Amino acid sequence: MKKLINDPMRVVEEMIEGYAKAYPKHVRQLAENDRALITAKETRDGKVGVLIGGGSGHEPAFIGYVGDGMADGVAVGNIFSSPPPDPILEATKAIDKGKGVIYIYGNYAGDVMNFGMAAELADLESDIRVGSVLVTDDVASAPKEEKQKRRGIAGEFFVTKAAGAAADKGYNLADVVRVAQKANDYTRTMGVGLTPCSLPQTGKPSFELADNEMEIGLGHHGEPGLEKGDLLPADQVVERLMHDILIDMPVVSGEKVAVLVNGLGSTTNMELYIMFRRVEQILSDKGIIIHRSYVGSYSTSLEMGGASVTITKLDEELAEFIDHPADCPMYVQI
Amino acid sequence: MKKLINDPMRVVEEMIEGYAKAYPKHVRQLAENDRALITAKETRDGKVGVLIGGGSGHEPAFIGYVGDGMADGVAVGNIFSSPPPDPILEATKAIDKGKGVIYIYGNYAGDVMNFGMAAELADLESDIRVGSVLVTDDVASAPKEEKQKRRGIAGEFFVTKAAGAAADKGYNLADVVRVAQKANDYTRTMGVGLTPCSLPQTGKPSFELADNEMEIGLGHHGEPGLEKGDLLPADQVVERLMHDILIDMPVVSGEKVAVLVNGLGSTTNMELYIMFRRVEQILSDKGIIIHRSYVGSYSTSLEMGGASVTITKLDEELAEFIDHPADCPMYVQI
Amino acid sequence: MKITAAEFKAFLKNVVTMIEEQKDYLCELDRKLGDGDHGVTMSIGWQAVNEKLDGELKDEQDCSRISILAGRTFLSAVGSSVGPLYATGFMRGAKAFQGKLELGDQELKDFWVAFVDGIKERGKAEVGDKTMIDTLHPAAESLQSNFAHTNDFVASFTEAVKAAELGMESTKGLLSKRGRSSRLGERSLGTKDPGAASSYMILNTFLTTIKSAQTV
Amino acid sequence: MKITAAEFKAFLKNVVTMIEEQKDYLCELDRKLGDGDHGVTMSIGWQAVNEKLDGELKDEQDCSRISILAGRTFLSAVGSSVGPLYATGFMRGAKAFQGKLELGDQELKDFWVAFVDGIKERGKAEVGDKTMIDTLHPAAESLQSNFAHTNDFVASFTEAVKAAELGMESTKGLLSKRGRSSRLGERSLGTKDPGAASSYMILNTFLTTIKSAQTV
Ligand SMILES: Nc1ncnc2c1ncn2[C@@H]1O[C@H](COP(=O)(O)OP(=O)(O)O)[C@@H](O)[C@H]1O
Ligand SMILES: Nc1ncnc2c1ncn2[C@@H]1O[C@H](COP(=O)(O)OP(=O)(O)O)[C@@H](O)[C@H]1O
Ligand SMILES: [Mg+2]
Ligand SMILES: [Mg+2]
Ligand SMILES: [Mg+2]
Ligand SMILES: [Mg+2]
Repeated sequence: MKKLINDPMRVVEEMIEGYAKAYPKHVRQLAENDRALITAKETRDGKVGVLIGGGSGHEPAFIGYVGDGMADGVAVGNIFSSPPPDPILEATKAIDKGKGVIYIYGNYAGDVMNFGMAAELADLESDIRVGSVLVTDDVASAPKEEKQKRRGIAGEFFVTKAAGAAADKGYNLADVVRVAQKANDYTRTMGVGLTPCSLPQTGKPSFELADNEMEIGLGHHGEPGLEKGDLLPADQVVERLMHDILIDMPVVSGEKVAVLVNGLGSTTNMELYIMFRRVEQILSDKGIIIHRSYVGSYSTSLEMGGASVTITKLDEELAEFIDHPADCPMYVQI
Repeated sequence: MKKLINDPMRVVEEMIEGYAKAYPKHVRQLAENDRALITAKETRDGKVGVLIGGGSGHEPAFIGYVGDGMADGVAVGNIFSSPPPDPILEATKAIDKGKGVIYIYGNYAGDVMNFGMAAELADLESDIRVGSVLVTDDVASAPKEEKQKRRGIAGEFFVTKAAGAAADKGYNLADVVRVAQKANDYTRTMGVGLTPCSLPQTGKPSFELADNEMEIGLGHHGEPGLEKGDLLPADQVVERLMHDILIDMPVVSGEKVAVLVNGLGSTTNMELYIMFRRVEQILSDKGIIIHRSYVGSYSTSLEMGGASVTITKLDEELAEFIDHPADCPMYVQI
Repeated sequence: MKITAAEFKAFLKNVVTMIEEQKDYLCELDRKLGDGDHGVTMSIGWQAVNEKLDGELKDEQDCSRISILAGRTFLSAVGSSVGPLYATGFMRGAKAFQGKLELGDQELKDFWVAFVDGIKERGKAEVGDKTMIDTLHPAAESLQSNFAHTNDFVASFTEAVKAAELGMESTKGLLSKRGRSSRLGERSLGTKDPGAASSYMILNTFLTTIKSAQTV
Repeated sequence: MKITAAEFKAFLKNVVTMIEEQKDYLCELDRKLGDGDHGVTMSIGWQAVNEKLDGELKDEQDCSRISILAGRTFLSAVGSSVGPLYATGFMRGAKAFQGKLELGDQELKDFWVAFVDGIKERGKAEVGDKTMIDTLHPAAESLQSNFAHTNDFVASFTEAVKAAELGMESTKGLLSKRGRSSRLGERSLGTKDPGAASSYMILNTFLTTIKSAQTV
């Protein structure tokens, strides 16, 4: 696949450099480790640090979500690979204001090990308390009885939003962790894949689907999903995704939700708006209140074609955090 | 090409409906014409109305840029087709506060005729003064001597931004027009295409390029560009685009610019950041000051692969307008 | 010859059918020169006209009103470049029918001349710009001069369609100067302009419609 | 047998070369089961190790330090799942070399047993989960039991590599339970686990390295 890059082995370095140069008022690269970026603004003393990260290739996630009201730092891995402990650790030290740091990351074997090692090192070497919340929103990635095995995908946006707002409001580490965990527990995502992406280093498509096929439950890195089938009209696809979400996490009339219709890369906003239209119909038919909606490519898989729907159930506390302002290069909310 | 849509003949209707449902606090569809959207907030009496629009398929442009500090209304055409006069006229009537309305649109035969007819009707039928600024930022679309023939592409974002800010600050129609015209005169864009898009109704690729080819100067609707050639590394592509821009509009050391690196649809943010890296190097080498940068898919051509670089030269007035806050569903700036 | 409202509507209906058949071909031409939507746009527009014909215009006997409403409907459905152009054609042409109880040779000639003049005024393109004007202008010229000699609409229009065809074919050898493909330069050579093609098809459909009406 | 620092470094260099050759194949396996990057990740990691070998480790004679630094370098370069796993392997293995002036049969056996134990502890996968443990666990078992009888490292390691190969092949018939492919269910059947493959290749490269060192 054709890409506007230079050396395929240096895409992540060049991307981070370009990003940091584009938004110098928002972020800065750490001298200690160029795979760690932190907010360029001075954060308040005593504020709990919010650290996110994971493999790259999901832009604007995760680098795009460092800023006021969201994360204070991010560790950036190779494409679709967890970052090693070093940048996580350096970012942790840089954003700790004495009240500890929360790690928010997707539940993948690699991330669990690397963030886990970094958390140990932060404690041992620098006496920094670390709390961790693993995002497990992908309904398709394990049955309900094994929810703790589920992967984290687009729903991480809402978990970061909740934690970022709580930290911004001065909550302590335990409370920020509680809020982030609740946001995760109240969040479900289901995705559909249409066309593959390719790693810059291999140029090979990550999976194969026939011209008329889609894959329900496809992972955020091209991991095979629940089932392949004929490509259906958008409304029917949305009905299937919403069905699986609402079976897994019932929401009743009068309850509030936040909605994210997320594009995986090459899917157009036009398609996402068309999908949102059906999501909204389904929710209003059930009397469920959409408190806030987000439609766009918030967390991608390189140039993959497809989309996901995320529903986060909101209690009073989460609703307040979803409404909290944010100012990141790739996401601003007033 | 696979798309998440329902009826190909109803994509625009369903998109607008979905979009309006997703952002009810920001926009509302006009009862008089469902192809016209206006800001949901009450605009100030005496404020000059800012109206944008054009064919659809460029989302988040143009519908995404209705909101505080940007446009007050938008008329949405079929895919890659100017809207007819009706929705333009209805939006004009809805946003006029007695001080006239500015139309900002790309310089395409269709848009010129349809917006022109609407402007005449607004004057004749409703006694609304209309000023028009045609965006002509695409360097590749005509030689410098025939600048008035040039097409409008991603640079329209900056023209809208300047006009939106001026209107928000209470400028009168003549001044808003002057500012928008200046922003257009100070703006240049050059694009490169890698992979085609396809209209939902035909499914056919809009152009053909070999696996190793790119097309410099490709238009925003797949119109053939200046030349086809081998796909070059991102740095060299950027050098070529910047060369053409800066030859056409010299910028000297110490001058300020705003930069937009825009993705055409399926090009990843990773690639755009890598491109921005080289843009920044070229500008700093020349001593040119980047006042603000925007990197992302601001104006697309469905799922086309490729990108463009836009440079807007900023005098004091334009710099102030670029910094002006904005609150649109698809673009927020604090 | 005489034309009835039913026949005029039959002409419009035949355009609807013809455009559905030619849609892909017109898109194909526009993909080479422009943004690839000409067939889609024509189809959307004529389908809207078709609905009007089956609805509001079902019992309408005033060809002037039929032509105006067809133009307006087309325009509202498509916008685009061809919306204002064809709409202006039908709306200007309509004037030639106004207040006429019968539409004979003279009115039909006037209709098509006004049709072409309207499009020229609206688009300001010149012959040689590689647009529908390369089809329409020679057609109108031919129609006028032949009609001046013969006063026979069908014969003159038959010649006009031939001139239109030549004009349409001539666009292959022209460099684009107007519209989306104007920056193509050399690369625009060899391909027929989509609007030149669709306008020829419309003229030709009128010819076949009135001919078959005559033989009935 | 005895092993020198030069030979240990030769082994690491051979892994570098081998991984470059197997990169595409390992990606191919991972495309079927996971995210398609296993070959890329291994290549990035081992290229970084290669740079270390040519730089900081050029004159290093302490195999313990070499192994630790190789592990750390690999980890820092890749992160990923295999970063912590292989890094832990090399860092744990290094303990078997610590304070040893000569590396003989006993130390080499201890190295590989510690290597595998480290990976098991880090990843907490079980045999049958369709991971590199399906290669590494039977290899370590075989190595330990044969070595207990013979005290001959080369002979025992030769057997261990055979056991590793069987283990690797067995992953074809397993359902994924860990890592990215754990949700594949039935569809994971028939494809070898990429980590099981790469770990087999590393063991095998060690075997060929020491064998060729012996014959020199
Ligand atoms: N100014 C003009 N005058 C006459 N015809 C024009 C003019 N501009 C464009 N056209 C015609 O319109 C055709 C393109 O129509 P279409 O593809 O439907 O619109 P768009 O260019 O907006 O996509 C061209 O082939 C050309 O014949
Ligand atoms: N917990 C684990 N224990 C042992 N091996 C594991 C574990 N998780 C993953 N692996 C191994 O890692 C391999 C995948 O490596 P790689 O593709 O480089 O990382 P990632 O899964 O992060 O993309 C799998 O094939 C498997 O053998
Ligand atoms: Mg990976
Ligand atoms: Mg068009
Ligand atoms: Mg066209
Ligand atoms: Mg992998």
